[in-house]
Amino acid sequence: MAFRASSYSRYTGVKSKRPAWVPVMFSTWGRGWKSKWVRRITTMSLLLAIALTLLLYALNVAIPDWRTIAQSLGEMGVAGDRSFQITNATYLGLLNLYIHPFLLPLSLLFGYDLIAGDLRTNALEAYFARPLTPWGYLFGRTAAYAGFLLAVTLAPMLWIWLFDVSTGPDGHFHDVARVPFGMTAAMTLVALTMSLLIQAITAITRSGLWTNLVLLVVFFFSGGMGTILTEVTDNPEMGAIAFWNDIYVVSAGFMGVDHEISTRLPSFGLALTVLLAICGGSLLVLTRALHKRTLVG
Amino acid sequence: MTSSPAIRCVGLSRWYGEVQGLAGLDISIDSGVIGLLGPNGSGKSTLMRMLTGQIRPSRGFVELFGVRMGPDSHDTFRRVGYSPGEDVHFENERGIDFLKLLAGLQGEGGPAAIKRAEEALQKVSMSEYAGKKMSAMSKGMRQRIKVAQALLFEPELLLLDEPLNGMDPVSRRSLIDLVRNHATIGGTVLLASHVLHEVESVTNRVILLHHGRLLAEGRLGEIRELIGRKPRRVRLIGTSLRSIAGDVLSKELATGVSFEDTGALLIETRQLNELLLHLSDIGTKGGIQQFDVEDENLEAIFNLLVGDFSE
Amino acid sequence: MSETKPVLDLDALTVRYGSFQALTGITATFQGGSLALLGPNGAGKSTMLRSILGLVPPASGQALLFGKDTSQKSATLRGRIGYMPERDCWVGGMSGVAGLAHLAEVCGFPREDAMLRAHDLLHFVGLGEERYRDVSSFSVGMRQRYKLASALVHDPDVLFLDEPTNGLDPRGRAYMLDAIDRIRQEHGVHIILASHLLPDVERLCDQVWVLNRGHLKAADSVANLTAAARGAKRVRLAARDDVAAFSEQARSAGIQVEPGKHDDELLLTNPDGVIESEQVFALAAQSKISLSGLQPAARSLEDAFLEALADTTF
Amino acid sequence: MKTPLSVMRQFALRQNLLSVKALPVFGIALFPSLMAFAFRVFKDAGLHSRFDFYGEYLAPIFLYLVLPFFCMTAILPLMHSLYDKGAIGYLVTRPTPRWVILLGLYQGALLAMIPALLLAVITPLLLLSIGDTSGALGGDSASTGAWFQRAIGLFGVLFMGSAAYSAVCLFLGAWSKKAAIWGFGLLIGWGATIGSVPGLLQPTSPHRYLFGLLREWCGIKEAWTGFFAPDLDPPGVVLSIVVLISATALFLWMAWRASRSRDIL
Repeated sequence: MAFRASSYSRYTGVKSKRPAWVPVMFSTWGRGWKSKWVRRITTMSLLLAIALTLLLYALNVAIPDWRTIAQSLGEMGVAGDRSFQITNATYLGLLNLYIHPFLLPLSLLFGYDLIAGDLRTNALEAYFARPLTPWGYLFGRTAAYAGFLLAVTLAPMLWIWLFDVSTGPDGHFHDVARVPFGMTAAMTLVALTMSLLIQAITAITRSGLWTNLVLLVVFFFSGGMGTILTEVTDNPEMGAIAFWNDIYVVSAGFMGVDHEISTRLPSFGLALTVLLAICGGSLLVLTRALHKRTLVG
Repeated sequence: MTSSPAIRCVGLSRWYGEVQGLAGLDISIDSGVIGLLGPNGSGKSTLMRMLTGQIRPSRGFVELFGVRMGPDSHDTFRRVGYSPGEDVHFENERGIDFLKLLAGLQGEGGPAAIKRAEEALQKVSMSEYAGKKMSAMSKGMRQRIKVAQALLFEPELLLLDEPLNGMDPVSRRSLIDLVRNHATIGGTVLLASHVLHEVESVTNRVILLHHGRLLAEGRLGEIRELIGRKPRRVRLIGTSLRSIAGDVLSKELATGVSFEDTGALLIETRQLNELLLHLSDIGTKGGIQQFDVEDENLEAIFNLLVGDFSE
Repeated sequence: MSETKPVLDLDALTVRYGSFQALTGITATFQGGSLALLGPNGAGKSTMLRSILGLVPPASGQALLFGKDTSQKSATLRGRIGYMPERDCWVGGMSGVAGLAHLAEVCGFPREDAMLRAHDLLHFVGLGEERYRDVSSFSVGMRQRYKLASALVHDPDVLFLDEPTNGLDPRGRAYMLDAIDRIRQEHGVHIILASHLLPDVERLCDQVWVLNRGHLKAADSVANLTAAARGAKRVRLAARDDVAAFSEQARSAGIQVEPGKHDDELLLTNPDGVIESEQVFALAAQSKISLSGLQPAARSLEDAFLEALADTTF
Repeated sequence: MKTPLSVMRQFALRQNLLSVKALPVFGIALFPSLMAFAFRVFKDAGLHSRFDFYGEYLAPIFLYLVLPFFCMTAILPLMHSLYDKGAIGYLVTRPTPRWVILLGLYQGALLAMIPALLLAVITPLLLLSIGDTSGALGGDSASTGAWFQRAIGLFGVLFMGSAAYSAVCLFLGAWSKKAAIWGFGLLIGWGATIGSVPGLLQPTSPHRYLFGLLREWCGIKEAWTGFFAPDLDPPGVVLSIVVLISATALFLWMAWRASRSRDIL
C-alpha cells in the first residue's frame, strides 16, 4: 500500500537548456488561441484557401485549357483591356484579400490584451524574477505573434500559389515567380509592424479596451487625413499618412507589381519608411516601458 | 434630544447578485474602540462601505448618529472619518495635495486647508514625505496617508478598514496609540483588522463576522464564557508535575490530565477559577515554574468560533 | 544541499536610484537557514531583494549569492531563487495550474515535469480544488497562497518572501507560516523574509538584519535579540481580581511592576536579582488573588527592533 | 458650496492638464495643424483656397473627429480612474453633495480642454493665414476679419459641443464600467454619424445643431461643399443653442442620478 500526502518535494529531474523565451512563445499562442474570434477567423482563412484550390482544381478538370481560353478572351478585349491571366497582380489582390479581412482583425484580437494583461496582473514581476530577460520576453511575444499571423495568412496563400504553379502550363511559373518572396516579405513586414504597434499601445494604455479604441482612432484619423489631404493637395505622397495605403504600396512593391495602377498612392520608398518608422517607434516605446517595470540597467 | 448611538445597523443585508455579502446584521455601537474581525470575505468591507453610504443595502438600513445613511447623507460625514481597506489613491497626486483636496471638500480652503493637511500628516509622522507622489510611496506610507485623511477634522467616529495592513512596526505602534487616545477622549473607533494581537492591545470589545453573519459581539471574556461548552486547558511547566496531576485529579478539579512530549502538564478543567485558586496555593511551595491558561487570547477565541462554525 | 559558500554575502553593497542612495555600503553575511529583513517603510528591504535578484545593478560593492556575483549572469542565478513579491502577481489568461506550470517552464523545466509539479504545489498550498480556476477570481488569501506556489514551482534553493502574510486572516496566516516552516525544516530551503509582522519573524527566522534608510543597523540572531531580561516574570491575573492590591504588595517587596500588553497582565522585574516563581505565588496569596498565568518575560522582537532604530528620528 | 466646487474643479484641472493624460488630448489637437501644414506645403493655391480649406474641410473634421475623441479622452479616463478601484470613495464620504463633486469634475475637465481647443483652432489659422499672400484673389471673404470670425466661430461651436458631449461622457463614466465602448458608440455613432446623415434620427443628434451653428457662425454659406453634411432645413442659431444647452443640462442631471444609484465597489 502506498501513502502519499500532499507535501512539498525537491525536484530531482534534469532541467533543459532551452532558452527562457521559448515557453513564453508557446504560452502566447495558447492565450491568443483562447479567443473565440481568433479561432473563427483562422478557420475562415484556411477555408478560403481550400475553396480557392478546389475552384482551381474544378476548372482544371472541367475545362483543361481554361488558361488559354481566358487569355485569348482577354486579348479579344471582352472585358476591356484586362487580361484574364494569373500574374503577380492577381496575387496582390489575393494578398489584400488576406490582409484586410484576416490579418488586421486577427492582430487586434490576438494582441490587444497581451502586455496590458501582464501589466494588470504584475506578471512581469514574476517573469523577470526568473531566468527571463525583458528582451527575451519581448522576443518570445513578438515571434509568437508575428509567427501566428503568418501561419494563418501567408501559409494558405503559398499553398494556393503552389497549387497554381503545379497545375499551370510550362511558362506560367515565370509569370508568378516573384510571388513567394514578395508575399513573404510583405506579410512579414505587416505582421511585425502590427504586432509591435499593438504591443506598444497596450503597454501605454494598460487596458485591452483602450488599446482597441486607440487603434481605431489611429485608423480613423490616419485614413481620413490621408484621403482628404490627397484630394485637396493632389499630392499622392500625402496618402502615406493612411496606414492601409502603406501596406498596399509596400506589398505591391515587394510583389513587383506596378503600383502606378492608381496614381493616388504614395511611393514605395515613403510607404516603407512609414512602416519601418512605426516598427522602430513601437520598439522604442516597448523597451522603455519594460525598462521602467524592471529597472534593468 | 436623546443621543443616538454612533452606529446602528438594523437587519442590514447585501447581496451581490447571488453572492451574499452581509445578512441580517443588527448592531449598535456607542463609544470606545471596537474591533471588527472576521476571515477574508466575511463581509467586513461590505459593512464598512454600507456604513459610509457607498453601497446601498439590499435590505435593512444603517444609522450613524441617528441619521439614515444613503447617497445623500453627506452632512453626517462631518462627524465621520473613513479609511478604506483597498490600497487606492488618486493618480499623480502628491500626499499634501490629496489631503488639501479632501479638506477643501469639507469647506476649508486656502492656507487653512494646508495647515490642516500638515497637522494630519504630522499625526502619522509623514510630514517629511508630504511632497511625494502617492503612487511612488510604499504601501505602508500610503496607509498612513489614508489614516491622515480620516483624521483631518478630528471626527467623532473613525471607521478604519485594515489600517495596519502593510505598516511597519513603528507606525503600527503609533497608530494603535492614536486609536487608544481617540477613545479616551470619548470618540468611537471601528477598527477592522486581521492582526489580532494588535487589536487585542487596544480593545477587548469585538464584533466577529463570518460568512456575512454576525458570529459574536461583546467583550472577549463574555464571549469566552458564552462559548463555555469546551473544557478549559491549563498548561504547566515545573518540577513536581506528577504530584500536582494526582492532586488536582483527586480533588476533582480536573476532568483529565496529560503530559506533552516536552514534559509539560496539561490539565483540562470545567472549574477554571477553583483550579487557578488551588494552583496559586500550591505554587507557594515551589514546583511550578510557569503556567498559562489556553484559549484566553483573541486569536484562540477567533479560531474557536470560526473553526466551530465553518466546518 | 552541500553548499560550503554562504548563501548570501554582501560586500559594501551600495545601490543608487539616480541621486537617491537606497542602500549604503552594506556588508553582512548570511550563512544559511532563515533570515529576516526588518526595517520601517523605505528602509531598503525591497531594493536589497531586487539587487540580489540582479534586477538592480549595484553602484559599488557586490552581492554574492552562493558565492556568485549577482550582477553577472544573474539570469541563471535567478533560477535558484524563489521570489514571492509583496504585490499580487500571476500570469493571466490561463488557469491557475497552467500559469504555474508556465512559470516552471520559463525556468527550464520540461513540460511534463512542470505540469506535475504545478499540480503538486497547488495541493501543497491548499488550492487543489481551485487549480483550474482563473487566478483573477481568487480571493486575497488564495492569491497569497498562489504566490507562494509560484515562488516554489521551480524548486529554488533560497526563497525570498516579501510580506507573505499581508492581508491574510488568522487562519490563513497560520497555514502560510506552517507551510514556509516545513519547507525550511524538511527540505533545507533557505529563507529570506521581509516582514512587518514581528510575530511571523519570531516564528520563522533565526537571524535578523535590521535596516533603516539604507544602512544596516543590526545583524544578529533572534535568540540573542530576544534574550530574556534577567529573572523578569510576566504575570496574568484572573479577570475579576484586584490588580492594584497585587501591585502594591509586589512593590513593597522591592519588585518593579509595569503594565503588560493586556489589561490583566503585569511585568515584574527585580532590580537586585531573580524573581522566583514561589515568590510570585506568595505575593498572590498575600493579596488574596489567583493567578491565571506566570511566565518568564522574554524581550519581544518588537522591543529589540525599536531599540535598534532608536538612534534615528521619525 | 463655493470651496468644494472650486476644489473639485482644481483637482480635475490638475488631473487632466498636469499629467500624462494631457498628452492624448494635445495629440488630437495637433491633427488639424498637421493637415493645415500639409496643405500649405503641398498645395498652396493662394490665400482664398486656404480660407476655404479652413472653413469647408478643417471645420467639419473638427466636428467629426476631433470633438468626439477630445471629450472621450478628457472625461472617460478621469472617471475611470476614480471609479475603477473605488478612489471616488474618498470624495463621496465627505460632507459634500455628490452633484458638487460631479459638477466640479465636469467644469475642471472642460476648463482643461480650453487650451487644447485654442491650440487646435489657432495653430491651423496661423499656418494658413500668415505668410505669402501672392496668390490671394482678394475680396473681403479672406480679410483678416473674416479669418478671425471663422476662428472664433469655430471655437464657439467646439466649446458648445465639448460642453454637451463632455456631459454625455460624464454620465457614461458615472453610470457604466464599460464607458469607453458606450462613449464610442454614442459619440461617433449617434453624434457624428447620425447627426450628419439625413434621416428620422438626425434631429435627435447634437451634431446637427453643431453643424447649424457652424454654418451661421463661421459664415459658411454654401452647405454642399467640402465635408459638410447636406441638411435641407438647417436649424437656426437660437434653436441650436437651446437644444445644446438643454442636452448638456439633461446629461448632467442623468450623471447625478447615476452617481447616486451606482455602488462604489
